[in-house]
Amino acid sequence: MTEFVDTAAEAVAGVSDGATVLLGGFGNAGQPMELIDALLDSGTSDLTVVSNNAGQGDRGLALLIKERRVRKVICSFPRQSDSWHFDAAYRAGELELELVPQGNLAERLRAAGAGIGAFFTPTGYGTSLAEGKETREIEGRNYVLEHPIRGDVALIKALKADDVGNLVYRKTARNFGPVMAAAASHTVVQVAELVPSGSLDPENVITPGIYVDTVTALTPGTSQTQEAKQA
Amino acid sequence: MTEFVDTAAEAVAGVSDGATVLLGGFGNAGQPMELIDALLDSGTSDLTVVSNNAGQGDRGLALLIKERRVRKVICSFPRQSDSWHFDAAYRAGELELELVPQGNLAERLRAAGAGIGAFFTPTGYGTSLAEGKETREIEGRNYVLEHPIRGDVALIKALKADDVGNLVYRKTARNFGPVMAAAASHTVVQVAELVPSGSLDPENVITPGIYVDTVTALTPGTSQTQEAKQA
Amino acid sequence: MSRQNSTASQMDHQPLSREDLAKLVAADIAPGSYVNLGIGQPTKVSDHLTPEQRVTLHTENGMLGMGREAHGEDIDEELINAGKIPVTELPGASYFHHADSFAMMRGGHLDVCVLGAFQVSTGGDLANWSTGAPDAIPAVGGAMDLAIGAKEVFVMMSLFAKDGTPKIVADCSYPVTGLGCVSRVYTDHGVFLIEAQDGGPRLVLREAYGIAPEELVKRFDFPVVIAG
Amino acid sequence: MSRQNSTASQMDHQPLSREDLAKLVAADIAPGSYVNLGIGQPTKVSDHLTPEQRVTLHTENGMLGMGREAHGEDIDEELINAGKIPVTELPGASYFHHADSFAMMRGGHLDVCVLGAFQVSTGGDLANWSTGAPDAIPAVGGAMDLAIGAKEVFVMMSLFAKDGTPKIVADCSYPVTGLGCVSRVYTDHGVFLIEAQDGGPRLVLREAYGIAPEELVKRFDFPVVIAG
Repeated sequence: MTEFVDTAAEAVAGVSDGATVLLGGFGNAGQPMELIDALLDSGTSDLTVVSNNAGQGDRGLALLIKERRVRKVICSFPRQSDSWHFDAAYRAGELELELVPQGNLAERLRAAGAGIGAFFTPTGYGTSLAEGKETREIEGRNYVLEHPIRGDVALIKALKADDVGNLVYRKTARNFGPVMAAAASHTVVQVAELVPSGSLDPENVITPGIYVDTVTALTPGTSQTQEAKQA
Repeated sequence: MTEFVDTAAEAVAGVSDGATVLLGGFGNAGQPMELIDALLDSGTSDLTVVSNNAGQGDRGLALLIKERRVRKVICSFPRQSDSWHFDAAYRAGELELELVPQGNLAERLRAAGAGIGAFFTPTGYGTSLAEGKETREIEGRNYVLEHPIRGDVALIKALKADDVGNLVYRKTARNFGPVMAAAASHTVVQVAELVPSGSLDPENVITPGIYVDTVTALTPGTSQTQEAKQA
Repeated sequence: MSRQNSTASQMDHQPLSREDLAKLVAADIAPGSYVNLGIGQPTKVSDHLTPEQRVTLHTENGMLGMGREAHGEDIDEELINAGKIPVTELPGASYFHHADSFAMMRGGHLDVCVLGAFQVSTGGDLANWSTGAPDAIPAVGGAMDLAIGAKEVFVMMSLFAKDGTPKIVADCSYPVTGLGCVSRVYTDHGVFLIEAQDGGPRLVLREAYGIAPEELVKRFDFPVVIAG
Repeated sequence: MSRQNSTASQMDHQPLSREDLAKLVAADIAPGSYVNLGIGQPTKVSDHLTPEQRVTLHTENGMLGMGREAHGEDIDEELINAGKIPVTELPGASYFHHADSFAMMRGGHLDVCVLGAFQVSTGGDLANWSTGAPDAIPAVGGAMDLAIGAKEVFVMMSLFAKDGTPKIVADCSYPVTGLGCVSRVYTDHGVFLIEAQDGGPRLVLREAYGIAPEELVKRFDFPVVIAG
């Protein structure tokens, strides 16, 4: 059952040292910035972070890395013009990197949520990123065996949640949210708005509430928020 | 690019003898009955049919089987109270059956659409339906290796299509439609209504038009249909 | 048969009726759970779930938030459950396609799945999809997915077969649906827990109905622990 | 360099500018195609697609029906392309999550993917994700998925490296992104087709720009067939 909390700090309170944390977002779109900031404030350390990028500028994941709270990053694209904190930690040998092609990252997360033990993907075959991995030719095409990436916690961002935790997203901010929600033992979502049950069309729910454990609405104290929480 | 045709007969005209045909539906919900009837009328034979069930009563797939136009059925649940045509053909040894657990059927179709070469699933491990299949223990759990099911053609039913072929479904009639649309080389859809491009919210499209090759609207000649076709 | 085995102290207790069994299972489902109820007897559990439990029902043909069976004007042939019976939709429901629905099951997101069975082994193996009769038309549906697709799998069945032998067995003689997947067995004569422990699972009788626990465990040719 | 190699008969022809190259690729995309344009030079192809072509653009961060780059008030930070540049939405667009988006690519549903490259081998191997420099921060993004994720992969690049050697090579010296995946190479000096045939693929020069075809093929130390 989905719980609703008032602050980002409460929402991330359950993240332990050493946890594997799935962070939603592609660039800034869909990045749960307030939850990441709360994670930074919480002092949690020794994290493995799974995210498409590895932080930008002096915000969010970049700060977690700067503060050496991240032991390992699993991502597809850590190198950006302003990823200096990642660069520094990585070059100093203080941050482990597992580089994963973006589609394999998405599919490995999907496999974790879907109970698939492993899968053969054509992506990366014959490249250095598949070195040491099992390969197989199937019907004339070559594949690499890839395994699920499970999270202890997922921190994601959505547009709205209803009071059973169903989520809808907005435009390309959807990106990794739905697969990460299903891939983690505990999924925390920041939303712009809470709405009463029945106000999201069941045909249009993107992430059903079964995947959502904790929700916090970050729009300062709307009455809707309170109503939904009491519904 | 999606083509729009006026009749079910035109929509299934491209199905060849010997084709593997994916038929949407779970029971009657989502079953593309008019397309199946047209397939029956077309005289196509030697088909491999992939569908959750194997026909009921004296309609649709049951008639295709009765007329011995189906060589093989890949399904999860052929035995129903009124599946007498399947029963007769199967007992006569005139119909091959590949019985697949329902979730493996869905996932094998999904794998075909998603370019996955094979996957390890826990479903069926240790049962007679996994006999002869490769197995593997991964992190203490046992899995069976399953391969994609690709279709030459998919025949499915949706609620609405816009004029680039985007689809929305209705309630539990959605079932196998989206995975079959992606798993077939050519996807044919019967819809209740055609709507102009831009009238489906991009957030709520379930099957993007890229997966849809041929659409026919079965509601007799609405002006909306004509407008959409000319748009 | 059970009456004959009842001890004097159990005379006022009857074996559980199907209705009572459904009530018992319903009461054992934790508040807020996501639950899939199999076709047949398990479906009756929904009649006894209370609104306060806030249990969300899943149907594997693509829906969470399934309501009661639909009647009369509520019948919509595009809104059915896995048994192809028309049902209703509750506020907070959601629809999804078959691959997403079975991903939800296979991924272990459902809290409880309640299933009927022909046999359950002491190790939690389930046999409920085929009698193994050579001339039967085989059909599996979602049975194997349901067997492995929940954090806990509860079985509901009568404890004894028509020939009087228990349907909880050392090894299933019927074709299995899944291995080591059942955690509880609810029967007319008793509720059994299959508990994981070092050296393999053990079978525990939580409570007996219409028969003394000590008498009931004698009906098995393997050890059954009486919960104490 | 290309000028020096031009023969007299080609004097009125120049090597293609980046703009002309983008125009050429755009014109070669079949009407009704679903297309993914990689970051950088390939993005410019969209400027030359005509409405009559009804080409639908895919961006791997979860959208079909992507429109032009957004400016001013149209900028929405939740509507970006794979290069993280704000874009617009066209009628008929749809959004989907990352696993669905890459399933669309991996499943071979896109007609064309246009990518930049460091090198392409005569067998269609692509190198475009890493220079292999030992001190570089590695980053791959969707490059390997794009390489294998379309019915046809077109590469756009300058034909010659700064040192004058061709970037179409017998074997890639840069780390590869995918094997045997490129079908056409669009360059400033010529368009090359990599055609499958028995005994392995062959490299065909479809047309040369700013240089005679016979001169151009001499620049390679492997056979290049001139289309005739």
